[in-house]
Parts: sequence; structure tokens; C-alpha cells
Amino acid sequence: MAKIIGCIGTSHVPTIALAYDRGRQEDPAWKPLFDGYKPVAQWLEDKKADVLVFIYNDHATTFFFDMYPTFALGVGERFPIADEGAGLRNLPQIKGDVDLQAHIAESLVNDEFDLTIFQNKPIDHGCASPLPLLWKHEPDWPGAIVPIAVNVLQYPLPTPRRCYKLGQAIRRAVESYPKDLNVVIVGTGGLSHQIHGERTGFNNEEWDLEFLELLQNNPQKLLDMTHADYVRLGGAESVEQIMWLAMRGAMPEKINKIHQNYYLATTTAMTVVLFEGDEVSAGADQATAAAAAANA
Amino acid sequence: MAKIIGCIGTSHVPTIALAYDRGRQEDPAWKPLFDGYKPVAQWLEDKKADVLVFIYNDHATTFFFDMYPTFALGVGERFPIADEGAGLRNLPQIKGDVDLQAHIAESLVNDEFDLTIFQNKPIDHGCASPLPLLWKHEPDWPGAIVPIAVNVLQYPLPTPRRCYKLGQAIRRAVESYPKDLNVVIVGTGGLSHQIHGERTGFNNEEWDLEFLELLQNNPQKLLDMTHADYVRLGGAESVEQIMWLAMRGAMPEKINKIHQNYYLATTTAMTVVLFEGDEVSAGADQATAAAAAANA
Amino acid sequence: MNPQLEGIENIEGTYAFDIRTCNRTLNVNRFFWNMIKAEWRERYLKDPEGVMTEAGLNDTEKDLIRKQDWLGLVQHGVNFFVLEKFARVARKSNLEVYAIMRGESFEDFMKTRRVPDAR
Amino acid sequence: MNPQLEGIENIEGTYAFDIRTCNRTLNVNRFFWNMIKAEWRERYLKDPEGVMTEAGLNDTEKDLIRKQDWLGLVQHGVNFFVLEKFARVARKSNLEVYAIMRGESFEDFMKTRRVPDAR
Ligand SMILES: [Fe+3]
Ligand SMILES: [Fe+3]
Repeated sequence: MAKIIGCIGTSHVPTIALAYDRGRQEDPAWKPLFDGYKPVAQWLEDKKADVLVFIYNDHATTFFFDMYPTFALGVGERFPIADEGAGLRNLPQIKGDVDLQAHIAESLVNDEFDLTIFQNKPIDHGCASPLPLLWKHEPDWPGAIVPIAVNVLQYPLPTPRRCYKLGQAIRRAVESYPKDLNVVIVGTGGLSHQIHGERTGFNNEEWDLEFLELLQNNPQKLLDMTHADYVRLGGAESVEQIMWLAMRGAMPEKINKIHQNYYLATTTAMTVVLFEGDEVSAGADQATAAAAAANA
Repeated sequence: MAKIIGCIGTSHVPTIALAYDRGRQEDPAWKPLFDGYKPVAQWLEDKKADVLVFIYNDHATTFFFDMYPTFALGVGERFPIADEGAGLRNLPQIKGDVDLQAHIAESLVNDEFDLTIFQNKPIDHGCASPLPLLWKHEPDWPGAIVPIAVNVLQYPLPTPRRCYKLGQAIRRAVESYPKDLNVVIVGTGGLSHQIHGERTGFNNEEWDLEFLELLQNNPQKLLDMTHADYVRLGGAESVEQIMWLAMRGAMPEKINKIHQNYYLATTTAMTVVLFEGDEVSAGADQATAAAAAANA
Repeated sequence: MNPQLEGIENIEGTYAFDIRTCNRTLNVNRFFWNMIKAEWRERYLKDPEGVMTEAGLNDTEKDLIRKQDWLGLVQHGVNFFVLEKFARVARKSNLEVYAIMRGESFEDFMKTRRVPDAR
Repeated sequence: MNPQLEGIENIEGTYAFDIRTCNRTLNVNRFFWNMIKAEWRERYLKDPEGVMTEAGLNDTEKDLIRKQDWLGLVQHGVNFFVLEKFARVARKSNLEVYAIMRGESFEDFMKTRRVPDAR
């Protein structure tokens, strides 16, 4: 059976892609960012991660507002990386796994998540910006992506609690897949930033660190907050951190932090964090999940 | 406050639109169909229905499979009626109500329904085929439509139970809208028919009548059935009857049948049925709903 | 396997259209879907081969279309509701397409209906 | 009122982009979104007025675009993420647009950042 071996929270600002493509890995202003991803990339390689379930948002690239989905899951063997106005990037097309993607879609829809299914469309920097920092990709990506796009652009957005429940359902979907695969859940976005209006440039390091602490140890508290609370505390675009709650929902109650890097250079608190499930508590969690499923 | 004054279940086969546009209202083969809608049209006029919440499906017209939504809600003051390959129909554009549509969208998303929001797109016969039989429309439609499209084309479809829950959430959405509006819920599709494969032409009148009976008096039984059960009993395309369950979910527990017409002429059991909530039981229902909301 | 479809394989003459099928047949489904656009219809009628090639269809698909093999197209994984758009362009009514899928003449098929005059 | 947005009106310099706004500004949002297509970008650069008219923009919108009034466009109801596509075509970096929205010179703005060299 497929299993979730850990989760990664990561920023996805286009700046990362830009600096990456320009080869700024050793530039003093950028080195702290890129170095922060190295232990995560190493962990993915060591643990032989086969699949990244990428919970990200489209930034009005793949989807326009004439048809904007709350949750959209991509199905395809390949996805081109989108041109967002500055031309194409020199990266291989993202790799998929149709059978796994279809299984997860079926599981989620039967579990009352009202997905939009997309196919044959280019994918936005929400996924493509951090991806090359996580996985080596010459000549090709070492594994498949399950792209799950979340609306964080056009209110109403899914509530923080709904995102967490999506993560719980993703866990059920992954764990019911019959092939032996090592799956990692990636939640993207944030941390604090605002990039529109006169409040542009807002950051809140104190809140960022509190968010990371709550995410690990008390996620329920983050689910009770409204979108307006996220906007107030972390800046308007930090509301995308609700995608980290989906990632968190896919993990057991107790998780251990393996690595964290926080780098607030200009406007976005660029962050990468890696968690594994707590081995000791995992058994108890599974029993709880089985009981919940039996009662459902 | 807005209130739901009744619900209508109706077939939506393109044949109805074709016969309507060709003026077959008095043709002996078609008269039983058209006459069957007259009491419903009269009721809508008498009751001064302001809004029809139209739970229908797109037939790969507005949406293509490169991006296919489970539930999609349309927002707009006007929607053109689609050309589905045979040219345009001579009907006024469908009328909307942006404030009401946005309210319902906000309410449903906050209630954990993962809508796709569509705008500025032509609408398919799933809505446009029965609409002119329900409402006079010269020079214009007398009220607004809230179009809610359900995926009944590409498996996985929303489960019967999920559709029913959607209806329950639509009721909460409508009843929390501050303007005084008379709202009617329309569920479309069916009844028995199959229009692909060697089994094309399948019908099952016995099941159709049982479905209508269960819909009114024991909808829970219909929620326990799988999509395969619907396909087996009513033919492959009759699975779209899950949209009648969404309609039913928006109504109180006890409903009274005001009118029914069942006309199986060629391949689809064309049906229209009108229900009102039972006045006596409605008070008790509302108390139950309030208690449920308080506990949520 | 989608549990909602359990047992569907035992229903004869029925082809469930799901994500897996659709992913395999997206091009040909799109080719038919495009028939809702007047410009595409006209181009197809003028140059069917050119438009089929432009749509990325393979030889099997082109052949099924040339023969207007409605049942074969459904079995190949085309969704009926995009096929229906093509029927308009091919000037076939739905009832005519239904008869062909059942392997019956149109008149024989209509005799099996309750109101054979409802056309 | 969306209860998830309660109190957002008290957060200064912030404009929640919702369905109601979007429905009012769909055309101009689409105009910017189209900048992800190379062909649209080229046509716009050659004939900005013609392409703005073709996109159905009103005079207010055209004027905001002519002036590259980034803050005005946001206040009008343009989503930042389509505006960002236009910034690429206008050869402005995001950081430059941020400075303009704050009403600061680029260098002054960068001085407020922790790593002013990260460009
Ligand atoms: Fe983002
Ligand atoms: Fe239908």
C-alpha cells in the first residue's frame, strides 16, 4: 500500500524561480534561501520519495476567473510549466501518474470533496517555483506529482477547517492505493506577505514563528481562525497558508520537525519546513482513523 | 428573508427544446408533454416565483473535460443560451442576480461545498431545455436563475448522498438571504433512459414510478444506492437523477405532490413533477434545522 | 476501482465514461466538443481530413469518424454528449444515432417506441 | 457579507478580491490574464489602444493602464496576480511595482527590506 512518509511546507513565490533560473544559488543574498532547501532535497532522495502530492494554488494562470475552482486535481502523465508572461522556463515537463491521480480523485469525490478535474493544462509557479529545489531533474524528474490546486485568490475561499479536512481525506485516499509508493505531502505558500494595496510589504515574523509552532503542535487553533484573521496577522496574500493546513491534515496528530529554514529577505517570509510523523504515536492515530471510518 | 416555496423535478432532454422551437405544442405526439407543463407554469405565475435555483447538468457544452467541475455555480446578470452544434435558439438570454448568486456561493463554500464559480459563459440545454416551458419569456424572463451545474458525465460523480446534502446546504443559503424572494428549486434530468451503447433505448417505467414515490416519501433509500444501481435500474444516463436528490434535500421532510406528468414517448421518460412543503410539518422541520445548525 | 461503479461491468452494452478513459481519449473528445463552434464546424465540413489531423487524432479515431461508426466511437471512449454535437454536423438526429448504435434500421427502432411519431 | 471576511474592512490598504468584485471587472482581469499568451503580448505592445478596445475596457480602465497606475488598478478591482503578468510585459519587476503601490521610490522601498540586495 502507498504510505505518507512525511510532509513539506514551502513558500512558492516566483522570486524563487527567478533566482533559481538566473543561477543565484551562491549569491550572498540568495544563498541562505537555497541552502535551506538542501537538507529537504537530501531527505527526499534518501527516503526514495516516489510521489509528491502538491497542494498549491494557481495564480490565475492555468485557470481564469471565468471558471475558478475551489479544489482542482490534475490528471495527466505530463504537465507543461506555464508561461506567466515572461516566457518559458528551461525545465522538463512535470511528471504525473494517471492511475494514482485517478484513484485519489475517486477517493476524494466519494469522500464528499467536490473536485474539479483538470487535464492537459500548464501548471503555475505555485507548484513549479519550489519544485526544482526539492527534486533533481536532469534529465527528468525522479517521481510523479499529484497537483491539487486550492482557490486562495477569489473569495469565498475554502475555510481553514475545510482545507484541514481535505488533508485528512488525502490521507485516506493515499493509504487506500494498492501500490507500494512513498508519498510526501507538500503544502505551499506564505509565510507572511502582502503584495497589493498600500499595505504591500507587510510582514510579521512573530506571527510566522507562532504559526509554525501551532501548525506542529496545535493545528486546531489555526482552524478556528477566519480568512480575515490570516490577512490581519500575516498580510493579505498570507491567507494562502490555509494550504499548509491541508498538508497538516494529512499527517498524524504528533509530528516531528526534521528541518526548518526561515528567510525573510524582501517581501515574503520564504520558509521551508520538513516534518515526519511521530513513529510512537502513529499506531494510535491509525486506530483512531479506522474507528472514525467505521463510524462514517 | 428569501424562502423556498416549492420544488420542480423535470426532464431536460434536448428533444423538448427541439419540439418547442419547432412549435409542436399541439402535435398529437407532443401535446401530452407540453400540456403536462401547463399547471406548473401556472403555479409559478400564481405563486410569483422570483428565482429558480436550477440544479442541472452541463452536457460537455459550457465545460470541456480539460476542466470538469463536480459542482459549478454561475454568477452573472445574463447568460447566453449555448449553441450545441445546431445553431442558436430564439430565446432571450437567461437572467441572473449577482448579489443572490454570490450570497449562495459564499454560503455554500463556507458550508464546505467546494464550488467552481463560472461567469460569462453560455448555458447548456440541461437548463435551457425545460426553462421556456416553465416561464413565459416575452419580451423577457420574469425572474432570475441561479445555475448550479452538477457533474453527471465523467466518473467519479458526486454521490447521491452528497447531492442531497448539497440541497440541504442550498436551503440554508437561500434562507439566510435578507431579501424577500420566492425561490423554487428545480432538479433536472431523467427519468429512465440510456442513449449510448447497445443498451440504448432502455427504459423502466416501474422503477421510474418507484423513484417518484421514494423521492417524495423515503428519499433516504435513494441515497443508499450507488451510481451503478441507478444505471442498472434506469439506464446509464438516468444517473443524472441524482440532481433530483439535491432538489429534494432543499425541501422539508414532508412534501405534497401538486402535479405530475409522466410521458415516455421514445427514449426518455419525460417527466415533470411539482411539490410543495407540507405546511403542518414545516414548523417542526425548521426547529430541527435550527437545532442542527446550533450543534454544527 | 470506484466503489460507486461496482458491478457496472455486468451491465451489458454500457460504457462508463471516467477520468481514466477520458485521459486516454481527450483529443478525440475535444475534436467533437469543438463542433459547438460554427467556425470549427465549417472548417471540418470543408476539410475533414485536415481538421482531424490538426486535432491530433490517430488513425483508429480518424477511421471511426470517416465511417461514422457511432458505436465504435463510444466503445473507443468518446463521451456521448460530445458525439451528439457531431451528429448535428453529420445531419443525423439523435433517434437515428440511437438506431444505429442498436444495430437496427431507423423504422424498426421507432416501432419499438411507444409513440413512434414523436420525432 | 462573507463571515470569513468579517473585519477585513478595518485593515487599511487591503482590497479583498471576491466574486462580486470579479463579476464587475471580469473584462479587465481577462485583458491582463491574456498576457500569458505570447501572441497577445506582442499584439498589445504593437497596438495597445486597439487591444484594449478589443478587450472591451471602459475609459477608466484604459486610462489606468495608460498611466500604469498599479494601485489604481488594484483599487478598481483588478486581481494582483493578473496584474503581475502585465508587469512582465511592462518590464517592471514585482519589487518595482510594490514600491509604486506604496508610493515610494524603488531605492527607498528596498532600504526598508532586510536584504536589500535580494533582487
Ligand atoms: Fe502565492
Ligand atoms: Fe441529461
